[in-house]
Amino acid sequence: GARETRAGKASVEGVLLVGNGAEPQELDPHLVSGVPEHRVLSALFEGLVDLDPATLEPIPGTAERWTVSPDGLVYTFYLRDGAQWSNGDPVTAQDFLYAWERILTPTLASEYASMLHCVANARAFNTGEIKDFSQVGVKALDDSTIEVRLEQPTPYFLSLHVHYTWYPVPRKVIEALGGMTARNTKWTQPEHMVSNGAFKLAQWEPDKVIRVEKNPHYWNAAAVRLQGIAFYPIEDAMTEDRTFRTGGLHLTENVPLPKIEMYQKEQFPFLHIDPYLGTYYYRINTTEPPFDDARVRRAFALSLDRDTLVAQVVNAGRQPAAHYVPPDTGGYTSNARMPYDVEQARRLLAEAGYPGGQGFPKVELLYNTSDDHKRIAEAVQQMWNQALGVEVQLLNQDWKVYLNSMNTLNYDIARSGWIGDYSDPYNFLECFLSGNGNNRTGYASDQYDRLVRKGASIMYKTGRLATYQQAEDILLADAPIIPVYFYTRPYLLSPDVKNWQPNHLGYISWKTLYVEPPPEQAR
Amino acid sequence: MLKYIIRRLLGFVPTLFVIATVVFFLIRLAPGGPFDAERNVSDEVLRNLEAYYRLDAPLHEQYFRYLWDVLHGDLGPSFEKPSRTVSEWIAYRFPVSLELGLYGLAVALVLGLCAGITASLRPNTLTDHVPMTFAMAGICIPNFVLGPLLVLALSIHLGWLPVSGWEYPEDKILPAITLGVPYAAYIARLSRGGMLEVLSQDFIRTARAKGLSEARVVLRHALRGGIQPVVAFLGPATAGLITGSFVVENIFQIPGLGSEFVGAALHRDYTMILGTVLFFAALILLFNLLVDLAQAWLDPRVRYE
Amino acid sequence: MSEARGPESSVEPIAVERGASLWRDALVRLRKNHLAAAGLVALFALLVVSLLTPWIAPYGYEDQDLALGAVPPSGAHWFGTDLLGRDLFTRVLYGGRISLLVGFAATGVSLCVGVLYGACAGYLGGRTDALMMRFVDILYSLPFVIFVIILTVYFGRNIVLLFMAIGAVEWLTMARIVRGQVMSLRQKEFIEATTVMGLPRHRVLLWHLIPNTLGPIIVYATLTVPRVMLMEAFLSYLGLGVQAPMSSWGLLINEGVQTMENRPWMLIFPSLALSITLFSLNFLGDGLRDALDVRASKD
Amino acid sequence: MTRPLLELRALRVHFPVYSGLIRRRLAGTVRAVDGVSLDVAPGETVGLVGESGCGKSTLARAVVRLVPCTGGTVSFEGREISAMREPAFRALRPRLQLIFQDPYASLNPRMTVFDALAEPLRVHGLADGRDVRRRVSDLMELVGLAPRFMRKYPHEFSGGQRQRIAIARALALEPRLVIADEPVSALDVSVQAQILNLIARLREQMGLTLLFIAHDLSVVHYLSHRIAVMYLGRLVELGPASEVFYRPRHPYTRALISAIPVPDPVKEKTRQRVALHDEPASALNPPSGCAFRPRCPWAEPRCAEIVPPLESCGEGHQAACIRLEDI
Amino acid sequence: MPLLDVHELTTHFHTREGVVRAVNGVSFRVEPGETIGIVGESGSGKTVASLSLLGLIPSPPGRIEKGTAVFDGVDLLACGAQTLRSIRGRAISMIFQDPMTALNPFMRIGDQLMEPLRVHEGVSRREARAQAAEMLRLVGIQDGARNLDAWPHEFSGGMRQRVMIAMALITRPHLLIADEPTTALDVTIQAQILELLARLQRELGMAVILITHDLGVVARVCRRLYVMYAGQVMESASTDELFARPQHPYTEALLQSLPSTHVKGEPLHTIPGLPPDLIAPIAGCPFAPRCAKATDRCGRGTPALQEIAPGRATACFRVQDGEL
Ligand SMILES: Nc1ncnc2c1ncn2[C@@H]1O[C@H](COP(=O)(O)OP(=O)(O)OP(=O)(O)O)[C@@H](O)[C@H]1O
Ligand SMILES: Nc1ncnc2c1ncn2[C@@H]1O[C@H](COP(=O)(O)OP(=O)(O)OP(=O)(O)O)[C@@H](O)[C@H]1O
Ligand SMILES: [Mg+2]
Ligand SMILES: [Mg+2]
Repeated sequence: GARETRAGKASVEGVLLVGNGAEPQELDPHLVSGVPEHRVLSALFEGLVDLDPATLEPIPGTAERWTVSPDGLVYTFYLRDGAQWSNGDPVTAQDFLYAWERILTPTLASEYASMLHCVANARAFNTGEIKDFSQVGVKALDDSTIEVRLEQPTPYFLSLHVHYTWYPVPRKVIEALGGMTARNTKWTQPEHMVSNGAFKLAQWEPDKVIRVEKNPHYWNAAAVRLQGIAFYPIEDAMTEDRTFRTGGLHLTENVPLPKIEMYQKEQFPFLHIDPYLGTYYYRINTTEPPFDDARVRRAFALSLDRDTLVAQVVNAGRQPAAHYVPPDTGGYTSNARMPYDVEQARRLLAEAGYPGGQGFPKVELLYNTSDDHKRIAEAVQQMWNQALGVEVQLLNQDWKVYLNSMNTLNYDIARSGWIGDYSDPYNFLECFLSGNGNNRTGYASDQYDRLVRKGASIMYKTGRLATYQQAEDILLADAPIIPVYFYTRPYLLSPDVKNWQPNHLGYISWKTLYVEPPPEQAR
Repeated sequence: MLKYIIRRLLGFVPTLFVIATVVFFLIRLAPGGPFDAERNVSDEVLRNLEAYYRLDAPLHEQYFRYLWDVLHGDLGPSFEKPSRTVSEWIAYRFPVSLELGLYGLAVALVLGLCAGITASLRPNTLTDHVPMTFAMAGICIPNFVLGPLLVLALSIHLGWLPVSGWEYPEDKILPAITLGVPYAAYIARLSRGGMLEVLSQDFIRTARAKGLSEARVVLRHALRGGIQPVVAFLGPATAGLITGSFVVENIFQIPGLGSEFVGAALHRDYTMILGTVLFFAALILLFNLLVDLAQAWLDPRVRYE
Repeated sequence: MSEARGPESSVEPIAVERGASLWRDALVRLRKNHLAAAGLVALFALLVVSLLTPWIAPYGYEDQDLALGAVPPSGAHWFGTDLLGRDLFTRVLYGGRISLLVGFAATGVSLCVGVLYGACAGYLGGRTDALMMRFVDILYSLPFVIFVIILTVYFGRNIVLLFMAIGAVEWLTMARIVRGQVMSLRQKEFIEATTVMGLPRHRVLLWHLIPNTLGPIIVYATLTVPRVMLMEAFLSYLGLGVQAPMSSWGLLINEGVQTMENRPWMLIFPSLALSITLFSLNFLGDGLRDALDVRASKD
Repeated sequence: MTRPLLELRALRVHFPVYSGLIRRRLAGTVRAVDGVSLDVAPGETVGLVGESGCGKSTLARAVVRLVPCTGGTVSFEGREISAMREPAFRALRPRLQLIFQDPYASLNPRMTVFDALAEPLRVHGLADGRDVRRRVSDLMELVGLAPRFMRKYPHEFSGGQRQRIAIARALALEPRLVIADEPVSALDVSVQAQILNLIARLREQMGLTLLFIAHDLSVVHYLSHRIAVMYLGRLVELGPASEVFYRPRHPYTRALISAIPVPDPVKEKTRQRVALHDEPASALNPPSGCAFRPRCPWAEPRCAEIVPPLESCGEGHQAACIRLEDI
Repeated sequence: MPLLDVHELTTHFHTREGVVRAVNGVSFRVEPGETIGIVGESGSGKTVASLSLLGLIPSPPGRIEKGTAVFDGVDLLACGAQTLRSIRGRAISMIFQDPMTALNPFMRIGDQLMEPLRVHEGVSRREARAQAAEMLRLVGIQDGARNLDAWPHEFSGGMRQRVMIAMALITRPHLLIADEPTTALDVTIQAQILELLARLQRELGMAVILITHDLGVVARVCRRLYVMYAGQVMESASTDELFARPQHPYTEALLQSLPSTHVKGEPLHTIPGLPPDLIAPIAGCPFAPRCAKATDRCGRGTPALQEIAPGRATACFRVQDGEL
């Protein structure tokens, strides 16, 4: 005799109610950079290749099949016949080329265009070094065949296609509403938006709801069982949690930390915690003394009691991170470890000239405003103080100031994190190449750079991963970062949702999901 | 009076100009630009973005261009959320905030005035202490606590009202209460004080001597003088109420303008900051003008010529 | 003829201090108001406790016991502990120092500036008033968040800055309220009488206008204190205000809200502390208001 | 003759009256004071009487610059004060005091009598320290208030007591000119007698000059050297006190004198009064010509045409009526 | 049967300095249609006594300690608030002494005037307005329509006082308590007002309690007089009697103080000394310290008001004993 909830009603109608975190900045795949956008866009669009949500293996998407050249540099995609836009127009090779040209065009200034830089000459075109798009390694062999030439072998190339940067965009609509490089256009409004995915945009009321409904023109529409999805942009995790509990949602984006613990204790059946491809770590500014000394950095890294920290402060099923790249990233798990070893840490600090922390300058630990970051930092502060005898001060800054501090290397130690875009160690290791924009530590190691670059160019998995192992060894030894824990993805899921297949990318295959009201509610 | 109003309205222009100028330069002092992101944006992209939004021009040129655009009614594009222009965003969100704000205002006025007036009638008795205790509780419990508490009690345990959203009429009850109660508490306290002041005046004795009922004495004779502090408070309060509250919008997931104020500032969305600030400023000016008029209307001795 | 009750004899010497009988009388009356006296005592106690916190707090405010975690109130931890196993009683004590300091100092700033400014504007009237009020409007409109961020970045973090930031916005409404009151007072004959007596304007302002607007001023000031305390939590969010692991009531309440379902004590105790302060303040404020309202005095 | 202490020349004070709240329209002008010229010599007491609402208080307030003059000039001690700037004028203020018509409204409700009286003394440096207290109690006794009331607030006094406080406050500054707006009308006769004696004494001792507004003509007559009679913003008669009192010339003055109630029930019942038409005037729509015309038993058509000027009708005696000869 | 019979009315203010005995056992009677006068020292409790009747004493600190005031069979001092409200403004109206502060500054003259009519008699707005304008005309304020829309601060003192009078009279009460109704009026208007009161008395049988300092007015309109001093009635007599043969030394002194009885220039006769302190307990005759004829005895007991001749009472030992 449960009350009829909104989710209950939606289950009957075959509509999924999803909490989606922040409000998407945009629904233009080329102008966005966040996760909430990804969820909506992955319902609306479909790339050439899709991923099996369970195994994360590439499966055919808009492309029916593809071939790879033996050197792993040339991919040829064959679009399927029935692929259509939501207005009934066929999806052609030109649509893809148009989309890729658009995202790489410098004047559009797409912030995420670098996802395409694995394509030959894409980077050069994107930075304006070459002006002619035909020099970029993509071409339409005919209306339904696309050839992509890569800069170097990229084993994870196929898995990139589930990322929105690779989606096709409706050329005609965009051209009609401002042209290829106009940023502020109306083409993503429901009345104009045309998409090629399993769903089409029905309603977009910012900060209220985004509704998508089943796209009858989708090539596999028959297999799509959801009638629609409503994405609720509920930024506040507490609110989202409460909404779920009163039957307002089928799926939440997050679970507030204090709640996780409570639910775990209660064995709340709807709580799910999946591994997630991401690492929470502290960056160290390696350009200023005393942290220009690797021994000091290592001392800090070694004296962090991750197990206690994770167990007592962050829990939520998270894994203490004794290394940087999350376990099982594209089949890679680091062998190197950053142990908890106070003895050695003290020794290292003494070697560096600060026995027992004496003479060690005050250190500022920077974090951006968040209760979780604060709590972790408070615990860490205490640990370092007790283990090394150094005085650590906490400093929180608003997000943009914090970013600015990191970019200008105006900090000592700062909390940070990285969420993988695709399941390959390169995506993580790349960050600390010298001069990389995401490095932000001033760390520069020729050897590391060489190893990472070399690994990226090796086609064969074993060789590549072995090279990455060496690189991560160096990274951990030099310790420009201190890994803290590996993220998990906690969420609440209604039992009405069927065919749910979790994965560590957080990739949700909307087209295979369906909702079903509990038996007593189904009429 | 009409002349006075017109003069005041004309006075908005220089005031808004000053505000626009101050804010334009002020926001650029804040570190971090609109396009700084967790994932580093390459220098080339950044250059292109700045070129696209004309941020590469010298500052004074940007400033004059901005003013020029504003004079033409164009508040510019939003950097952060490019799907709409700043004006469109305001047009989208303001009606929501206005609606919520008006409900909140109604809650605040009804609860606040009732409590304040009741309390003032018998100072230092139970009829004073009870409403005032509630008022003080309303102040002690900030809305980021009140909101969740109300939700817990009314939505989760009793299941009467929805937890969040802004779609159905019942969605609007809790936010209105959460928004209104702290203001109600203020109004209660201020009106109690004001009423006490007036109730000790001689003309109240005259009113009583006419044999008027206590209600009439209070409502017709004392109220006008007694709510003067409330009215002065209401100007900025109303402007604040109808332009939304970050906290309440966040708790109840309401697409109002309040989160835009904070969000734009945190995202360094320059045009959005300027747009919302100018909009807010215009409202403040308007409501303060209304308050001044109301004060003149309430107290005939305060005249504007 | 009886001399006993001659008029001269009944003029007993009354100690008359300089001016301000109003305040002295108010004090006498205040002492007789039990609620107000209780409020005063409570505030005083809070003050003393705040001053002595480092000596009376059972633990250090940053002392963690990660293994212990958050436990409900017990003999060892009267208010329980927080998520990091820190003693909440201690933290409430230390938080009180910050909150009280911020609350009263910022209210003080807003009182001084707002009352004087509003009274001046209302009293001088005309063009001066219009200009002064436009300035207030401008300040009202400035984006507070940006303002605070800039303050933190360019002037570092210190408590003085915090007062400035809060005081800078809090006096505005006060000024408007006082101005409104003064504008209607200005027309009264007893203010005209001061003109006729040739009293200097500042004296009229300080001794005639402001004492007659004290009612709303006191009420609004007592309301400002808790508001400022909570605002401090928001400023800490932006990086101004106190830095962890130090805390304040506002921050503690904020933390408490997040876990209020399974760890209610983390919300209750800091809220209680804030409420006690506010109630005492309001009782005191009400008492003071009543004491200053010479007409409605009850003795 | 010495220079007058106070000179009013064609003083005019008009109040615009509006109607409507938003679209305010000028509904008319109240000519509260409409061209009054009057000299007050040092040491002289001039009594100002007139119908209620005829502009006496407004005139008084205009002299001390509480309302701006619409026209004409006011000079005090030979200086034109109506054109002075406020800071310059402030130095003169203590010498030019006004006792307000309503004592209660003119006292700060939150100031004790002591504070109210001590304040002007301190501000103008007339006393300090222990002296203040002595001066204040002297002042209070001067006006017949027991000094033990010092610590009381205005609302704790009766109407007459408040009036005395107001008087004491004005006298505290030892002014040269006091404009007293009905200072004794709220007092019982014995206190009134005290106050009148007091004023008379102060006049002697301090050379006080007085512009005395009152309704009680016997009081005015008793105290004043000259009497000025106002009607609807204008002077209608001006002359030596006894002249005006015993030989009034203007019809309004005659009516006024004849209407004085006599504190003798026997006489009171048998008195003859000048019967006025029941047609009080409105300052907003003054009648054409002589303002008193509608009520005047001697009015004739000619009166509607010209505004009669003040004309001499005896030694220092002037009246504004075109039928002075006839009646 | 008298319309109002006040017996031993005692009102005290409990202030921080002590108990102010503002009214101390005052008794008087008003017959229907009659005008009585209350005169006396300023501060002698006239206003407080009349306010006490209508329950308008500010309380705290004021408190009616004892006494009865029977109006039309109802004890005003003991009846409930509801009854009192139905009497106030309809059966008994009051004109307050301080017209400046007694009018509501936030309400238009007209609205204040019409209010008793609208509340007590449910008269329509139009009708009430017409009556209000008429009433204003009766008290000598022309231009009714405009003046009804005026604000109190736009009126002169006398005009406000007349508004107060109009407001009190508009419901045609049975009893009017007029506390210094004409102090701010010039004598021609005063005459007109007194005429108006007299007419209403004739037409409606209204009784009036006239509190005033103006002995001329008293002489003209009052049948009987009560003379108050220090919260007590010192003497009561018919007006003619009192003026002709004042018995109580205070009354005598009062009459001597009139300016009209003096030659211009000679100092007015005054009563020496200061009014008594109402806080200190009064042991003897309150007037004794200032009385030229006081003896030792006057300081010992408080003389009660005693009838010494028909319709004539006084509270002086020496008069009662026939010494004076
Ligand atoms: N609220 C009060 N608190 C204390 N004492 C008061 C209060 N009101 C009046 N009194 C005192 O009561 C006494 C009588 O006052 P009341 O106003 O009745 O005098 P009155 O006879 O009307 O005098 P007047 O003719 O001057 O108006 C005065 O001494 C006065 O000081
Ligand atoms: N602020 C004002 N606005 C409009 N009219 C005013 C104002 N002040 C006074 N008046 C008008 O001016 C006229 C003269 O008023 P004033 O107070 O000078 O009269 P008065 O002679 O003192 O009368 P009274 O003897 O009754 O006190 C009146 O008709 C009054 O209505
Ligand atoms: Mg006057
Ligand atoms: Mg009186």
